[in-house]
Formats: sequence, structure tokens, C-alpha cells
Amino acid sequence: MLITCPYCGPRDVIEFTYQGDGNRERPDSASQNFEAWNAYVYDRLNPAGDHNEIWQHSGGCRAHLRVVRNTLTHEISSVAFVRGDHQGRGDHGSAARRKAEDKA
Amino acid sequence: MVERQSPEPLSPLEPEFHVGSHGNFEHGVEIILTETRPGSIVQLAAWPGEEKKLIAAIRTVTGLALPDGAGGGLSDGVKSVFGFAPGKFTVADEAEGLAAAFAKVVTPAIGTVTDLSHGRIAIRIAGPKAEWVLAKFFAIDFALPAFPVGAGRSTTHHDIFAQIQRTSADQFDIYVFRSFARSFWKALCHASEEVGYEVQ
Amino acid sequence: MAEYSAFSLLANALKGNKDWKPAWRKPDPKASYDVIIIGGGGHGLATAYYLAKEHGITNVAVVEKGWLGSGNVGRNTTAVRSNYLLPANTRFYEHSMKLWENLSHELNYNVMFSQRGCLNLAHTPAQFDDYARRGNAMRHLGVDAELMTKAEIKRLIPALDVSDSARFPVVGGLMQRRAGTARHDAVAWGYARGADRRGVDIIENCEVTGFLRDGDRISGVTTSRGDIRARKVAMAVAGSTGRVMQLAGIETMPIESHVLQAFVTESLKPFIDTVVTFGMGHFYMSQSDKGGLIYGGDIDGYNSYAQRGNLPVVDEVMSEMLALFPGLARVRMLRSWGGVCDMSMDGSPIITTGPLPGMYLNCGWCYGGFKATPASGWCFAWTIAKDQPHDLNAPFTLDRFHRGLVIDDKGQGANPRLH
Amino acid sequence: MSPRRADTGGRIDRLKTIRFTFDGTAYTGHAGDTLASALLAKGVTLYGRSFKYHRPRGLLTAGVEEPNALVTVLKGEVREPNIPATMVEIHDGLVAISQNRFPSLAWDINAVNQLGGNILSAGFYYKTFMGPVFGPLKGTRFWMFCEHFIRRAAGLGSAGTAKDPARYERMNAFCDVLVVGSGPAGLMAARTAADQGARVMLADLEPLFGGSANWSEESIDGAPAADWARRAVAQLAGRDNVRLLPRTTVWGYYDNNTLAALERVSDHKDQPGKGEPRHRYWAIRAKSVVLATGAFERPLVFPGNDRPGVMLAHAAERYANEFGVLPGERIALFTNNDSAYRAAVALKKAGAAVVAIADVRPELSPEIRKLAAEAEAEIFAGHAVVATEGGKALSGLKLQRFDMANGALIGDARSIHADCLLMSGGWSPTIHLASQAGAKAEWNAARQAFLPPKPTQSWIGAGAFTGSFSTAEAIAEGRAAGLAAAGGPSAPSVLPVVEAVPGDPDPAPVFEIRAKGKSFVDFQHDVTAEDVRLAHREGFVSVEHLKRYTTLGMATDQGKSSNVPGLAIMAEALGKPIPEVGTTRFRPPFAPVSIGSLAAERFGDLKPERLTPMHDWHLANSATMYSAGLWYRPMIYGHAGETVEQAYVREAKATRESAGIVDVSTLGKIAVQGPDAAAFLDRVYTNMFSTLAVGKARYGLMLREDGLAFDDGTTWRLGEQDFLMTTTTANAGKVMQHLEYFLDVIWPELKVHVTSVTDEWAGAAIGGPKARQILAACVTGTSVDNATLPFMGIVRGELSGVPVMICRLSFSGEMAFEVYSGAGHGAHVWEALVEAGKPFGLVTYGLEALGTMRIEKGHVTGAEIDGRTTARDLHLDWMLSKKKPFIGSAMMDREGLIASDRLELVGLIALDNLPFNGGAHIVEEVDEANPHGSIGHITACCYSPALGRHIALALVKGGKARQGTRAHVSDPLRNRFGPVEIVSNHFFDPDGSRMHG
Repeated sequence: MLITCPYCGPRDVIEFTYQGDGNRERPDSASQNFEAWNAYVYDRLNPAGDHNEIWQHSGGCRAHLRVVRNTLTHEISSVAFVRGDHQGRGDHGSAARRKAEDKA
Repeated sequence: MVERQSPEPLSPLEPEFHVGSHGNFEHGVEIILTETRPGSIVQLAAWPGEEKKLIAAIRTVTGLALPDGAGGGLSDGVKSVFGFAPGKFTVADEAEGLAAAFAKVVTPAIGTVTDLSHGRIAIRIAGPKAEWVLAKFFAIDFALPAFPVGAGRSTTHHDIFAQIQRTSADQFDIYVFRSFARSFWKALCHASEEVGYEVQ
Repeated sequence: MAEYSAFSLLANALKGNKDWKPAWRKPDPKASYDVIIIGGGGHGLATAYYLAKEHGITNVAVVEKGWLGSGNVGRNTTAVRSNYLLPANTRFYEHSMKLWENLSHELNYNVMFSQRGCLNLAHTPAQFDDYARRGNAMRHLGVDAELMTKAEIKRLIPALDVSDSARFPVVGGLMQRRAGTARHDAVAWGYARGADRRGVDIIENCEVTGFLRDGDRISGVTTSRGDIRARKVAMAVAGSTGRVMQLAGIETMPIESHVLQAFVTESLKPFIDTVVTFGMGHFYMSQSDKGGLIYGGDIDGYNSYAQRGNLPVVDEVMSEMLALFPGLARVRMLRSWGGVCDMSMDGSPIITTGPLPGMYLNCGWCYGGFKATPASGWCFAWTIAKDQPHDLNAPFTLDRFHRGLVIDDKGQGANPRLH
Repeated sequence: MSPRRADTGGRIDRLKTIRFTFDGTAYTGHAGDTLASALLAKGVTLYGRSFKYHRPRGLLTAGVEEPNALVTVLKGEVREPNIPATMVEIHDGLVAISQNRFPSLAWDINAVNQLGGNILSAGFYYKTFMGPVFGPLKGTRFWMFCEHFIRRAAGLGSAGTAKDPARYERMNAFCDVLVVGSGPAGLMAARTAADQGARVMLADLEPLFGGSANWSEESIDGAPAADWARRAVAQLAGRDNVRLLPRTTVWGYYDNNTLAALERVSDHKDQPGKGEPRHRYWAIRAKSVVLATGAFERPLVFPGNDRPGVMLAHAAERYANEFGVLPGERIALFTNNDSAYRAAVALKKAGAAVVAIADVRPELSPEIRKLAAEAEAEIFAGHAVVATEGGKALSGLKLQRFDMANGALIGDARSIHADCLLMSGGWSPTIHLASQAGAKAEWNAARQAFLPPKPTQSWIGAGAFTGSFSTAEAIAEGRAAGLAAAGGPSAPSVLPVVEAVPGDPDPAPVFEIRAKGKSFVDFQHDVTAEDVRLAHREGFVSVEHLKRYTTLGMATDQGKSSNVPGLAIMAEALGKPIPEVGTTRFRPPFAPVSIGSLAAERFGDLKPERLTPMHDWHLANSATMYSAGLWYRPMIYGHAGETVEQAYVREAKATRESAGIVDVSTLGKIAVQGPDAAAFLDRVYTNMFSTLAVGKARYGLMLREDGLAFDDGTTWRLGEQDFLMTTTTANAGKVMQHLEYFLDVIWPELKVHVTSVTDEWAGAAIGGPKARQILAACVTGTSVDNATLPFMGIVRGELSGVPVMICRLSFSGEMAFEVYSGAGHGAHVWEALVEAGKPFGLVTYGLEALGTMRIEKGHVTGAEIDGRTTARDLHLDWMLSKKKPFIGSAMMDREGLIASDRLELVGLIALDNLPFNGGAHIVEEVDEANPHGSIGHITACCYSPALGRHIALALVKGGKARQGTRAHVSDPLRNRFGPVEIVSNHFFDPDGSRMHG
């Protein structure tokens, strides 16, 4: 399986670490809503089809990526930095990213 | 000769660094391996939006003007620089003192400077079979159009994290963690035996 | 239906094997049952069997989307053991072990359970102590366990590299002699035949497409072969739990589905007798009666329902295999396959009533489900019949995660890919 | 010349004679021969024994699908079992032996199994061997007794135990177009794509490119097809955008067009070149793939179809045309399609007598009849073979009139004398890779075959793979595929002109001739047509049940020839069409792959080694090294004649009496930099770091999100925005990922950079009553007195000309300092410290002494922070700040994590003064015979030189409340039982006066 890192380009899955369900929302650090905390820590969407997930390019640029991947076919339909759009990241990062977005 | 302020740092490759020709060299040496031992290796990282200022700082300190694009870089044979992650760059210099020089121009508002002069080992692989041998380790495309001269790549060989800069058509400088360097060096020599290699 | 025996085999052989009857019927679904079990895999079939045998509940249907045993019971590496660290797991798997020990007789079907032992190799003194802790935990619960020295291990498995020059030299191991392997398909077929003989309807090629409701209560299922009503609907669809629960309107679960690859070599003359596991990575291997080395390693590490693995794990598993058995370099991998595992948040299963009224849930087996088959079916049948868990599965609740009562044998926390 | 070798023709080099042995007998062959062709040329008919019945078997095929002729190749002590003789290229000194026979291939005692034929039917194991329900053989014993013999009878070749000295390598490749298969379709595709400028790889599992062109005897552009192929290959070989991979089996089609291939680099050589691998594993990422993998010919199922001398028609054609070997002198053919007639002509041309062609079809086309006439063969249209005769070689066969409409046999059988029977049951496209790529095959009624489906990944099919069996179609499709794959415009140039033997590609739908006798479907696993029908009778009707119940298609040939006939027989039994029975999904590998190649470069060196800067010094100074994860660390520095325990006791004692030094370079070190670094650490650690002064360090504890303890270590504040975090050695990578995750995903607004600097710094911890004096003696540029360097203070100075950073902190409980220097200077600084320490009695100590001193102090490590313990369990609740939230704070008070019966950290003292063992359990009452009632376990233990006692740390249920009480250690695994006193985990200097000193 290949994941097209917005910075590094297409790389083998061996370079990435899976960080799971990207739909989870962490409660505010001071939140006392224990149901929300429990849901965040333990409950996962586990769809058969497109899945919004977080991967780290741990064997490359180490950025975290938001990947939409089909769990039935392993087909990847989009990859983006988790850290927003990295506005003003200038020339470093944008070119490859545009390519990835065009593909998606 | 580069002037050093403190004793010569020890290379972790030492006991496994055997100058001379090895492997299938009777049929011609197609790989040259060496350790470049830069005096400084520095990591620079910009805060989002501050990349241009950091690139300007790199130019100020090294005189190198970074080209555009992810992983872009260049080398003048003494100093080298390349991007390896969004807003992050590796800079190497034959001389010591790069971290101190950058500390003066990279203000906290621009980003951070991390001295890795001791933490990374720079191994140079050159020769017509350099791409062939590196392809045994790393799952990245080493062909010239995909990996142009000057450019940098972050990648891994199993547990060994590496930053690779192409410093000419058939020459690559590989930065690996010091603790892994001897293992990697041994593997690199082993993989080069097939084509004949020389350690310089 | 005829009993199987050497005598019946001979008698039939003399008649040219023309008189054998189907091992189980192929009935059409009835309009309603007392219990519907979704999932015709090992756990579902075992549940049906024990419902009939232990609780006299025979008006039961097992509905299976594909062919019987097409899930993980048909695609695992067949190891059976009860060498766990934490008491809840050890007790449960030991109950399973005891059921295994009599299973062929009970089912009148040779599931080829062979107690050839399971050896966990330790590669550092600290790991050896860890295994000692586990072995002692087993012994304090009446389960067999022993430590083996390097010399004993060399005698037991001559092909194993126990040299000091190995990257991770073997220092010793933890052996459970009563552990072993079984013929995985036979387990599914044996339970199917056993349940069928007690009146259970096994309905293949019948996909559940939704749930029928009576108010809040689940009162049946809609399927590709029509609606089927039931007082109780039990799920045993590990690997597809997320999908089926979504049909019931439950979107999130403490489970991720991951693909686990397994491998078999070409057939070889006897090479190893026991199940053996590598301590410095994730690798396990045994040899089948047919001679193939059956082995596997870690899960691929991302959500998947694809029953299709990728290369990095293949390479890793083979490297670990050769680290232990350098003589196998020229032996060839014949087949690989992928199974989809319910990876839970603590690495332990869920066998419980609920979470909806009328529903019963059996899931979260990670990659340990095969050896659990008898106890899983036995405990689940109890839970369905009595509307409350047996002591053995009482800790395996769904709410244990939220309550902080996790059963985390590996200590990895809520990170399914690490269990 | 041997009697069966023709004088001319084929790819072999008759001038080069090669010597080899098979089962100890010396043979000769020629360069270019396979083991199969060389033995066949010498008149060998018997190659192996079948799996179950041990029936004698000959060659069925000439290629990778061979089910019968499996051999073991020996290289000294190294064994390579189960290799088809058809895939072994002979070379001087090759040693091959047959398998699964005793005492010899010709006389195999297990052939007696054939007598039990009907009992050993499909599924018989499941019905018996269960044994008595009482007595000594109850339970699993009887089965295991029987199994012992069954296992010895089963299995094909034997694996070796000797380490393989050969090299295996992995290669990562990227290309625009990967062409799999080098027949006319593949060659055209590769040539066309290369012409478009694409980066092309062309792989074929045979040593010689060309595929069917090498044996078809057709002509292309006026030249023999083989010459055309050779020219095409030569053109490709000269281009630098093309890589040719002969002897390369593409065996796996994985996600995103990642393909796996095995190149047999040097198996065919007497000796590999220097550094040359035996196998090379190619991981190929291709933008597009052209699948031109051809088709496999199918056998027909009829009684005696497995007798040596019965062979596939095209295999005989290959032996004749590629190797110049005649498989027989009097040859008969049995077919349901036209392709076999081409073989008849070829064999006639090569010098054999073609005595009969039995064709199940009553009507034959004039072209076909003309071919038969050319072969001077008598045609038996509407006939079938109903029996074969002979022992270890074919002597004859019986024909009977056959009614294709109902499968009935009519009239009397007629005998024909022949020493070779060729069969052709039609062709199955080799769709394995397409199926692996994720799609289901589609049945084509005309071709009577499964054809490839619509692609689910980026591949294009060409030639016989798509069911286009003629060379002209293959060439046209190959070119189209090459263009499409390279993304080029359509080329107007003229296609090569093919002169081919005529023939209809569609076979008659006949798979089995039902007559008395064993008719084999799966040759290698001895699955007969009757076995398939038995499976049907017992309800194992789905294709997967059929496969699993009968083992059809599960042998080393993976059903390449048996799948479709097996399905056809089941379909007939069910009265359903074949596609309704289904087809199995193919999974990797396409053909068996050496495990050596898959392990590739990691073979023998599973993981890289991580070495500290002082590693070589340790080795040179009598350290015994301990493997800790990937790191190596000194365990002890033993003196001659010392035991491990004597050594660590000496080291620990000397440290507490004078001073000791230990290498701590392996500790994880992370630079945490930026304006928000302090705020970030407040969120990450349970305690406060924003209040830490510059130039000071603090001990910190991290929890996981679920509230359990995660890692601990000290963090040094080097500047306002500049922290150096240390982690445990084992968790360094995990902590780094944890920090990166929160910075990237959860709190992207924080301006913090984290960088692994573990390798940047060498660390030496020096502790003991004389540690400060030693430092004072060698450190310049700073004082190390109490005022300058208080507890948890940091100073910078120089040591032997090297800049160092010194932090006063203690793990041993002594007055201690960690001296950090650039890693390149680590050994230098270490040696300077050791030298400076000599007058003070400084010892070097290893992990054992380190562990001993930490146990005496009651510090926790990974044995206690084991992923199941909380801060409270470890008495670290004083570190849980109440002033701020931190990672884990919201979850740490859940009911399960504050329960009273949790395991809590305690100390143990052995009251019998005997050593403890790690992993021993604790009980209230000892019961040696029936151990039970565990209340906890020992996490670490040692002999304490400071206390003069055997002590341990343990996690015990409600442990805190038990302090001061007695319990027992219970270690049935090592038969160690005895009384203990439960005490605080702080055994030694609990108020810390020594380290604060």
C-alpha cells in the first residue's frame, strides 16, 4: 500500500504509523464530561467503506496526515496534513501537497 | 584543514571502516563509500508562516539559496542544505559552529535551531551503482528525475531513520542516527560487495 | 444420522462410499425461532451447539452470510492454549482447554486436537522473568506451565537456533504442554453437525441486512432470505462486529477491525512438534499434520475488512522465522491469507447481554478467537439462556472500558493495533 | 546422444555437457536443460510419489505448475525441498533427490496405502481416530498416538537445519510499466511501452524470454517465432529505460500497484559470483502493469490419468521443440480441443510415431483432420480414453466410443499400445495476479474458462491471459496494452504478421470420463473425481468446502491444473453451471516463494544494533553486554572467576562506599523547544514544569490518556524556551510519538518543536560519596560544589577539553551527577572520568548494579510501569498536580483505577534469607502441592549489599495496607517457597540524605 504524503510524495505503508479513527474529538483538557472522555479514548467508528483516519509519516517527515481510505478496498481517496492548511508554509511543502490534492 | 576547538570526535564506524577495495572489485569498483564527517549538522525548524524568514536566515549564514519545493536543497561541496519536512531543514558544514551562527539569526519568533553535529553521521555513497545499492535499503525512487541533485528525502530502512541528500548525479549523502551508524555501515558495505566497492 | 467410527468408515468403504449423508441439513429459514445466532463461524456454531446441549434450547437458527466457517475459524493458525497472564483470561481459556480435551468425543467428530505443547521463547533474563510471572500466575490457577532451559529447548526443537551468536539469543522459555493445535475447519464442521443433530437450523448464504424491532427491543433480523423473528438475537460475527452493529444503529464500539495475515509453507517431513513463539517480535509457528509449517505474526495495523494483507508484515514475519530457524531459508511459502479480527481496546473479548434489549453480544476476539471457540460458545449459550453472564465471562463486559476495569494482558492501553 | 534426444533443435547447447546426479545416479545433460528435460532425455519415467497413495508419478508438465516431479536439491547440508524438476536448471555438480518414498523411489513401502483406497477417501480423518471415551487412551491420547504415525507418513521433502550461507537480497523498484510474461503479448507490450519512453520492467519466470514463441513453431514476420522473440529481446536489452528480469516470478499483486517478484539470480550457476545473491526479492511499485501471463493447459480426468507417461500435450511440445527431447516413441493423444493437434504435428516432426488421437468431439473440422494427417495419426473422433496400462511407465491405453451429449461410453474398449499419452482438456488463463489484485474472475462459456475481470487496480491484460489464445491476437493486444500502459498515442505502424497453425480456441465442455478406476483431479494431493462426489454427498458443496474437505488445490501446485476440472465435477453433481459453484480467490503467492528471499537482507541480522559512544570501551574492559531493545548495555564488568552476582554486588557496594560510573547514553532524550515549551510540558507531565527555573532539572511523570502511568524521567530546563527531556530507554520512541501526536493533532496552536537528540548526547552517571571529589578533580570552567551545583542543578563546564553539561540527579540514591557531552566525545569524556576516579576507587558498573541500587531505593522502572499500573499504585500520587489538567487527569479516577484491591508497589524482605526470583508470586498461605491464592508478584529482586538481605519489589493486592505484615513467596515454576516481610519500597536511605548530602 502506498500513501501519498503531501510533503514526501508516494511512500510505502512501511514508513507510516497508524493512529486510528480520525473522527474522535478530544474534550477540552479541563472538561469534566466523562462520557465524552470515555468515548474519545475507547469508542471508534469502524466503517466498512471510506474511513477518516490519522496516520503519521513516522519514517519520513513525521507529519500527521488525515487520510480517507476505504477499508474494503484499501483505496485512498485523500491525504492532507492534519495541521490545517499550513498557510504561509511558503514554497516548502505546498508544491507536493498541491499534487496530492489534485490526485484526490 | 578545518579548525577544531575540541578533540576530534570519534567516529562510530571506526572498527568497521576498512579503507581499500572490497567485494567483487576485480570486475571494477562501482561504489565508493566514505564518511564525510562534517563539523556541524544543524536542524532548523520554522513556525508556520515563518518559513521564508528561515530560508533567508539560511542564506545569510551559509550563502546557499534554497530552491523551491518540498525536499528542495543544494550543496556547494562545503555546506549543504535541504528540506526534510514541512518547514524543517537540515544544514551541514565542514566547519564547526553552525548552531551558534544560526542561534544569532534564527530568533524565537522564526523558529528553532537544534544542534545534531554529534547525533548524526554522514555517509557518502558515490559511483555508477549508487542508486542500485541504495534501492536495496530504501523504498524511494532514486532515479534522477524523481530525486534531483540537491534534493533531500526522509525515509527509513526498518528501524534506521535516514535523511538522504543527492549531492551529484551519482552521489548521495546519507545522514543516520549515530547509534545505528555502525549497523547501517556494515549493511551498506555488505550490499555493495556484489558490485565491488572502495572505502575511502 | 450415522455415528462416525472406524467401523462406519469401513462399512461405507465396502459400499463404495455411496451411502454417506450430508454432515448437516440445508434448511430454509422458518418464520421465527427462540434464538437467532448471527454468524456461522466457530463461535456461532458452538453457541448453538451448547444452547441445545446444555440448555435444551433447540429452536435455534444460525444465519451465515457466506459458507459455514468462512470467517476466522477457517483462516487462523489453529493454536490452542491457555497461557495468559491475567486471571480473567486464564480462567476463561482454561475452561476452553478442558472443553477442547474432550471435544472430538463430544462431537463424534475428530477435530484433531493435538496437545503438542506451546513454547514461548524468552530472549533476555527480564523477559524470562516476565514469562515466569505468567507461568506462576497460571500455576496458581491450576493451569499447567513450566519453564524450560536453553538446553531442554534445544533437545525439544533441534532446528531452533539457540546459539549465542543469534541477534536475540534464546535464554529459556515458558512451556504449556497441554496447549496444542486443532484442525480448524473440522471444529466448524463438528459443531455444525453436532448442532444440526440436535435440531438447530444452520442457514448458509443468508446475509443479515437489518434488525427487526419491537419498540426498543430487538425482535429479529431482516435477511437476504426474508425476515426471521426471534425472542433473542445473538451476535457472533467477530471481524464484522462494526458492520453488523451499525445495522442496529450503534455507530461506535470499543473495537477496530484489522487484518491479520497467516502463512503456510509447502508440505515437509516433521520439522517441529510444538507451537513455538518468538519473544523479540511477533511470530508463532506450528506444523500441521499434513506437513505444512503454519505461521504468522503481527496484524497489518490499520482498519480493514478486506481479508487482504500487505507486504511489510510478510517480510517481517519471514525475517523472524529465519532468525529462529535458519534452515528454512530454502523452504518456500506456499500460501498466505488474511483474516479480519475484532481488535478490542484491551485485547480481551466481550461476551455479554445487550447492549440493546433482546440482543446478546460476543465479539472482540482480537486474534485469539480460535482457541476460545468452545468456551466462547459455552459461556455465550449460558448468557443467552439465563440472561446473565456465567462467572467465567462476567469480567468480559462491554462497559468495562468506560469503568476502567480493562483486562489488558499486554498493558498497551486503548491502542488496538498493539494488542 | 541418448535414444530420446533429437540431434538438432531447441534452446539447449549440445556442445556443453553438464554432469549431475539424481537419487545418487550420475547423469549428463546439456546447457539449457531443466532437470526434467535432462532426465526425460535419458529415458527416466518415474520422478516422484504421490502424497497420499504413494502412486508412482512421471512428468505431467514442463513448467511451474508441475504437481508430480518434486525433488529436493542439496547444496552440502543445505536442503531445498519440493522443487519441481521442471524448474531446476541443471548445472555441473547439481545434486537432486526424490522425496516422500521409502526405501526408494522405485520401491516405496507406503504404496500399500493404495489398497486402502476407499477408506482413505476425502474426510476420513474426521470420522475416526477419536479413540475410547475411558481408560488410559481417553481424551486426546489415542488421536495423538495415531497422529504420530500419520505425521511421519505425511509431508513431502525434508527441511534442513543448517544455516544457508547463500545471500538473499531485496530490491525496491519503481517503473512506469511492469510487463509480466514475455510471450509474444508481453514482448510486444514491453517494446511498445519502451518506444513511448516509459520506464519498463519485463519479468518472466522462465530463463528464456519468448514464452510460447520458443516452442510453438509458428512464424512471425517470416521468421521462426523463436527468432522473432530473440530479436525483440535483444532490442529491449539495449535500452536504458528497460530492465529485463528473466527467472523472475511475479508472485504477489498488492495494494496500489505494489507487486512482489522473486528473481532466481544464481540458482542455475555452479557458484554464485562474489557477493551475488541467490535470490533477489523485487518490491515493484508500477504505475501500470501489463498482465501477459498466458494460460495453463488442463488435464482430462479419466481412470489412470496419473500414470507415468501421461503428460499434457503442450508440455510434450515444449520438450520436443525447446529441449529436443521426445517424451515417447509411440505417442497417443487425448483431447477435447484443437490445440493438441499442433502437438501431434510437432512430435511427429521431431521423430515420434503418433499412433492415435482420441477426441471426445464427434465432428472435427477439415483443418484439424489435415493436421492429424500431417502427423500421420489415426483419428478416433467421439472417443475417450477409459484406462491406461503399465507400472512405472505407460505401456498402453484403452479407448471407448464416447457420447458427448450424456457422457456415456458405448461399445467395447479397444487397446492401443503407446509409451506416452498426451492429454489436453482446454486452457485456463493464468489470472492469479488479477485475482489477487482484488477482482473476481468471470466464467466464459465458449472458452470453458475463467477469464480476467475488469481491473480493480491499474493493469491491462494481453494475450492468452485474456482468453485470446492465438499469437496474432496476443501480438495485437500486447501492443495495445503497451501503448495504454505507457499512456502513448495509438501507433499506426504495421503489426507483425503471424503464420500460425489453425485451430478453434473453444474446447468441448468435457472434463471427466466416468469409468471404473481412480481418476485424478488433483494429482499432488491424490484427490479423485470420486472424492469430489463424496464431498457433494456429504454437503461440502461450496467451492471453499470442497477445497477444504478434499484438499483439492491445496498442494504446492495450488490447483493450477486441477481447479477447473474439480469445479466442473462438482457442478455436474449439483446440476448447476460452473459459475454458480464459484471459483476460489487466488491469494499470494502465485507460486511458492523462498522464505530466504522474503526475509531478504535481514536474514541473520534481524534488527540493527544500537551502540552507545562508549560501546567499544565497554567491550575492551571486560563488560558482559545485555541486549535491551535494540541497544547493547553493559550488564556487569566481571573480574576473572566472578559470578554475575558477585560482580554486581561488588560494583554496587563500591559505588555506595566510594563511587561508581555507569553509561546512561541510551536514555531517550528529546529537545523540547519553543515559546510554548513550558506550557506544553505542563500538559504532558502530571506535575508542573513552567515553574522550573532555567538551569534546573525536575523529575516528571507522564500518564496515558486512559489515566494509567506511561513513562518517567527528568527534564532539564536549559533555557527559557529550551528543555531537554529524558525518557526511559525502552519508551524513547513511544514518548516521542506521543509528543508529536499532541503537537500535530490536538494542540497545533502550540509553538513547540520536539526533536530526538538521544544520539546527540553521551551520558555518564557518576555517583557515590566520592563522586563530587572526582568531578572536582577533572571538570574545569565550573565549580561542582553544593552552592554552584545543588540537587537538580545544571552547570556547563569542560572535561579534558570537551564541553560538558552536568546535572546533579540520582537514580542510585547516592550523591550523583549525570555528565553529558557531544556523543562524538563520549568515549573521551568517559575515559577521562574513569582516569580521574582511579585515586578515589571509582568502579564502572552495569545494569545489574544499577538495578540493585534502584531496588534498594524503591525507584520504579518498566517492570512496575507495565501499562497496567496507576500513579497511585506506585505511590507517585504526590506528583499529580491539582492545579492544572494534564494528559490522563480526566480518566485517572475511574472506579476501576481507584479500587481498593489494586496491585500496589511494596518492598519484600526474604525472611529465610534465600534469593528471590523475578516473576515469583506472593501468597498469604503457602500450598506447595496446589499453589493458589496469588495476591501479587515480584517485579524485581536482588541481593542488597547495602542491607545484607535478599530483597524485592513487588506489586501486591492492597499492598500499602499490608506493609509490616508477613506473606510468602510462591514460585512453583522454580520450586521456591518461603516467608517474606512486606515493607515499604524505600529500603535504603528513605529520607534521601545521601543524595542530598
